[in-house]
Amino acid sequence: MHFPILTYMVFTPLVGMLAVMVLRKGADNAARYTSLFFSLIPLLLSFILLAEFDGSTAKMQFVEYISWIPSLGIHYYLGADGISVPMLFLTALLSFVSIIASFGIKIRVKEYFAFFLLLEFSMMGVFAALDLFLFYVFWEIMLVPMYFLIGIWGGPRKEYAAIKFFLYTLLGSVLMLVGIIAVYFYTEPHTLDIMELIHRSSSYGHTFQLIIFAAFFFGFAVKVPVWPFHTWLPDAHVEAPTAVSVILAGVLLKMGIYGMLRVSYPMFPKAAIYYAIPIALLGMIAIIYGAFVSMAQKDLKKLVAYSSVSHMGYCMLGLAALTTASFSGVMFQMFSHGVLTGAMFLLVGVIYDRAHTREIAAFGGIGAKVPIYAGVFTLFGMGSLGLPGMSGFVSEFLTFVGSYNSPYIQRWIVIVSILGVVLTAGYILRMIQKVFLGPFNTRWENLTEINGREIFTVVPLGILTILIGVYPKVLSYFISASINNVIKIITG
Amino acid sequence: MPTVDHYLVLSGLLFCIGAFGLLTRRNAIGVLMSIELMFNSANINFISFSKFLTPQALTGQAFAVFVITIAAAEAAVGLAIVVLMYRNFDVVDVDYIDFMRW
Amino acid sequence: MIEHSYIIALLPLVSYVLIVFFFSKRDKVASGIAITAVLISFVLSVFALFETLADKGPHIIRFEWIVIPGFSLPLSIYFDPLTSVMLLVVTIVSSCVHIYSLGYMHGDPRFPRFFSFLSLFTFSMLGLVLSGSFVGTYIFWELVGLTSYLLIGFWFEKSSASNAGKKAFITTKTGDLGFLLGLLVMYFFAHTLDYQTFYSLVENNQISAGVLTAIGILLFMGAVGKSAQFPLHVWLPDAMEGPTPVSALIHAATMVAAGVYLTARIMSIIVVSHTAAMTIAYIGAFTAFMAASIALVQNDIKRVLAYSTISQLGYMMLALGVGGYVSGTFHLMTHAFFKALLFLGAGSVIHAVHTNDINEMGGLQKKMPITAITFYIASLSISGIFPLSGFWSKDEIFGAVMREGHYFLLIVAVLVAGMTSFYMFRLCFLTFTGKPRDQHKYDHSHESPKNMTYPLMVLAFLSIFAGWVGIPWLHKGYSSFVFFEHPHHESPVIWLMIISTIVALSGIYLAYLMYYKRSIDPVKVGERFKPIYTFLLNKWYFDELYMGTVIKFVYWFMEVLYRFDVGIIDWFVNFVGRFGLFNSRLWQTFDVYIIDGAVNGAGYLTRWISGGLRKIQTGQVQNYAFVIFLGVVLLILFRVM
Amino acid sequence: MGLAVFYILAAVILVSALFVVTLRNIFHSALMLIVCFFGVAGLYASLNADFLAAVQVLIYVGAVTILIIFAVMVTHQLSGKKIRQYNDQPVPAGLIIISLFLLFVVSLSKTGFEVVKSISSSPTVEGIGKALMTSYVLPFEVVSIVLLVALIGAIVIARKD
Repeated sequence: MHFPILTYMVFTPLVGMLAVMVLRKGADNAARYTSLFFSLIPLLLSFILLAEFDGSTAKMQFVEYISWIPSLGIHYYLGADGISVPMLFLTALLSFVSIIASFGIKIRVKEYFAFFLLLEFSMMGVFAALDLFLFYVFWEIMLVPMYFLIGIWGGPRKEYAAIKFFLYTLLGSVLMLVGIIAVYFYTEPHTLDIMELIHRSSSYGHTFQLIIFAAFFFGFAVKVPVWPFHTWLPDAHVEAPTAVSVILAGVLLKMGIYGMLRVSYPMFPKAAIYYAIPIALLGMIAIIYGAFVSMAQKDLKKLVAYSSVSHMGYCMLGLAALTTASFSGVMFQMFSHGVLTGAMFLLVGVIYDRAHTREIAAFGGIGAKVPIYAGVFTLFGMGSLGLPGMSGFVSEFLTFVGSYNSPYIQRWIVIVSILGVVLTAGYILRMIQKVFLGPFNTRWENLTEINGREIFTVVPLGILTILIGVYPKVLSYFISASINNVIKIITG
Repeated sequence: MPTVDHYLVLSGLLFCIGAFGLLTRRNAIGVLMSIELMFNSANINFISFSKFLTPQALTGQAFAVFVITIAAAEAAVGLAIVVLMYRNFDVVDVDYIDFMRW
Repeated sequence: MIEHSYIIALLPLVSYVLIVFFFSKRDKVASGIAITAVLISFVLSVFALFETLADKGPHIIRFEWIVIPGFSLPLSIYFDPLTSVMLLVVTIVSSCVHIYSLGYMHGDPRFPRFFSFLSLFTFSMLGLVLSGSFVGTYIFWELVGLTSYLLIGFWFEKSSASNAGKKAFITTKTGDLGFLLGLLVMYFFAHTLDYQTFYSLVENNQISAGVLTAIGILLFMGAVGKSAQFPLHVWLPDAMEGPTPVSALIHAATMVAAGVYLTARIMSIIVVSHTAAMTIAYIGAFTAFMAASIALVQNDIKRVLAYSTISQLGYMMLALGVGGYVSGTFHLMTHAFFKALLFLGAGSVIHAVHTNDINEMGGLQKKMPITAITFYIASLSISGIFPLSGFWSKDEIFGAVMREGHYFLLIVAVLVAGMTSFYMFRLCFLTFTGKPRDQHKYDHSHESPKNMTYPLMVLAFLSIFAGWVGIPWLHKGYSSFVFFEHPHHESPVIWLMIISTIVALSGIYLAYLMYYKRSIDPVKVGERFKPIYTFLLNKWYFDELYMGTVIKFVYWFMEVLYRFDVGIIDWFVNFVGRFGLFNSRLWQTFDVYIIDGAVNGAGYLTRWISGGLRKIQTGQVQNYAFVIFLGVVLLILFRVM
Repeated sequence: MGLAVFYILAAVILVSALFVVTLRNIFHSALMLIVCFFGVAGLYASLNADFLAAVQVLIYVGAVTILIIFAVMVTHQLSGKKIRQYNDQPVPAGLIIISLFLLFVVSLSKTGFEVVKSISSSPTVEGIGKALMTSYVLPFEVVSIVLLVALIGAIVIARKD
């Protein structure tokens, strides 16, 4: 029996949560550093994971397979392949960074960090679970801390946003649950082992695939969010505290895509091909629509939130295309969007902490006052608009090349989607110009420069995005075998 | 040797005695004791079925374990309620506690 | 050197990193590092040029970049004579501009940042030139776009500057859509984005002509954006908001020429596809004419030069479109030198008088002789006067157009040549001769410091002599060094040279009459042709057109979609949420008004009965238990009987 | 032999059970409950359920009854002779119970059980343990949670504060 690294990664935050909870009341700093410590461990473990991972095979690695509820055929089954390893790393990294960024939380500190660690626990679990039951359990656990994190520490309309988020995602996951149950009873002998279910996918009937794929798709689509299920996202983002926005955009949105890559696509290959065009159309609409709507935003955070809708559109387009290149594009986009948008939210949080407003029109010319901040912001803005040399470019390029070469979708969809590149440039540059450039607004005479701790939170993200942009092999090493395997399963 | 019917009649009798106590005792503790008797009769059923019908599987015995556990839990909570009731009303008579009517 | 030619590009990158992370507050050190880096790059480029002279190549070095199963995208270096010429041009102009900036940007609070951006630009531009695959070209293409954006908006406190930066970025990005799409089409049909692999596929006729036309026109769209060709030329005049050295380096000599460079790199397509070739040629010719006509009436010294740049780039496109690979790239090189010189000279003037408006200048040649002389040299060169370099390259273009038999294009080209010499000398005369029109500014003007005039002199030297490498009678000249497919040596057309010289001279003479001797009053001419004059002064109303259509549409559409998002989609979501609530209220209403109302009598009856029945609810737990057992007995009874 | 043991045990169980429900002194009832539990334990032992017999003694006799006796003591009703020990429904309850028992017997006589020849008389501890940890692990976990909750609940309810 090897060292159960995944179990440690998943459960350390839970232990951390208990540790934070038993601290005495008012021990705010202790809570901060305890949670920092307990989020550092999974990060360190994730480095081991990356180092030990063998990128040449599509097999599940670090597998832990223990019978859990044998009467229902449920196992405690963890494992990681090229699709989940980058996500585990991203989760560990963003959680760590977000915890640092949360040091400014002043009210109910202990509870905040306890919830945060619970959130990390559930996210890790989702990415490591290979049993549908386990997957679903983690998936649902995650809603709880998120609900409270938004509902307690959020902005002025936090209750509305929290409830909307909770109910909307719950609605999605109920359909997913229906799908899980249907799959369970359809297979003989009944099983919920994802690998086993994928293995048997060829025996599923056509109609069954179409219906159940749709159920799963809806469940995941709400989380992604795919247009037109996206309206919870701007509200949740705007009301959530900075660090929660980071996690929301960086990790939670990826779960939807991850779920499709891990569960619905390989499990229902016929449906994946059947639905390729509608999904690609949804992706296209999201790209264009999200970009236009971002452009109309007057609130910085809302702008970034809608830009996520647009960026996730690329993922949907790539998924629909069903080629290795486009799927790799999706993986790159997931990772890159997590890093870039995470950093964007951190930076918006930085300015909000100082200015107590996020209204774009309220700023102007502050680039002269806070040059480092402006430089860092511009860097991530450029990454977000897909500047070559940063990860966003690689992902967009792969997605486009892959989708254009796909036999499953029509090319005009890709051509229209490409328009998104210019629109993205449009809203990012407009934002940068209105906030940082132009005549200096004297109202911000006392604005202070970004501090060391805040720089520290975005530096790893900046390094990652440039590293991947310049040398994509650091990521493609992990994903290529697994992606290839998934494509083989789907297209036969 | 006694047959399964012997045991079932015995457990039926025990159950009825317990049920009678449940329906008639005024003292709350007495009621609880009656319930324990009924649990025991159920257990006798389980175990005799286990012995006579499925001697290999031990299913009945396993369930008897659960029943005992539940019974213990019930006793704990029930007696706690009795103690609380006594503390609040100075009586332990169940027919005194009839506040939950229309 | 060639096998390590990436060092040429990486040196400025190193300089950028050093300045940004370590010397962002140290003026002297920052500029020192940047200049050293670009000078070393220049020296290495010279070595590389000699190696290319010995062995033309092309030398190809490939690097793995994206590798996934079924899809691999290597980056590469493609080193042929054109590359080495471009390297040399970029490093020379860049070095001159770096040194010039020492004086021009002196005292600017963001001095180190300026040099860091220049370094970054030089890196990207060199990368673009070295890149041996279309995807690599695209990458650096975008990077130069970024640095252009950063440098145009360098004085971002001015709204006009930050607006211009944004406009430049988005306009060129629109062209890049075509580029990107072209790459996708290319990959779809050729399964490669590598120059050499693609060329060999084209040569072996493995790609159909229709596809090549599509690829060619799409890639040319990128070039249209970057080289400011019609209809995406509107950004370049606005880009003059940037510091003048930037205008010289990026928006005159190098980056805008990248589009021409890219078009030259797809020469193999142009040769095959007549449609693509003609599209390029006509767009080039039209742009040349349009921009020249606008330049005739502009009053901002930098804007005149900007339109002149657009016009000259149109020339190059025209040359490439008619298959003049040598002439297009040759003009690219000579233009880089004299246009950089013109801009730097203009910068020197602006530095002295602190205005861009030529109506406020005049008579400056007494105050700043070096600037004036070099400016005259450059003007003569761009006008195509024998024997300056512009003459040779322009003549090559005319020759190429004529040989292919495009006489209409030839007439346009010659006409534009006349217009060019007219507006250039209009500029010269208004700036440097006559009486000072603003005495105050004139009094305060002075010759620029040495670190600004030396680069002028270097470039003036090149403006005169650089063209000599392409003298048609020279057998080992430019055309046998840089060529497409096989070196061909065209015999010079003497009569064409004579005509073009006459046209250029008559342009100069007209300018002389109008702006030096004042024997023709320009104001009266303007009055006479008022509609045309206004039309030209307003730059053919392109900005207004785009503002009124595309931009307006985008703004309108984004508002519509946002309203749709909030008003329809989100409303629907909330509607579903409230539907549950509403439902319960509905049933409540139903209960209260319908059921209760209709059955009120029954209600009283019910109340009367329940009055009796409620006695059953004794509150005695054991009563309830009794009823339960009764139920159990009845159930079993029912089952047993 | 087996039958004799059974009857003795049955008599002990039933008589003590009757005392439990009829004795006026609740403390005496509790004592009779102990006797009854011992009888049941003996019955288990005779039914090859050695582990359960032990559990019966430990939990019921050792824990539950003691708990009950504590409760009796706490509630100060040791000498409850003066107080009426039955509510006002013993007669209908008796009738119901008797008819219930009759129905038991009737339905029992109508049911035929497929009795299997019992073979094993080995200790059952191992078998039960395995069953609990494999087939019944979910109910087992649930029950443990229930027990925990009951424990905490009992404390919370009975705690003075």
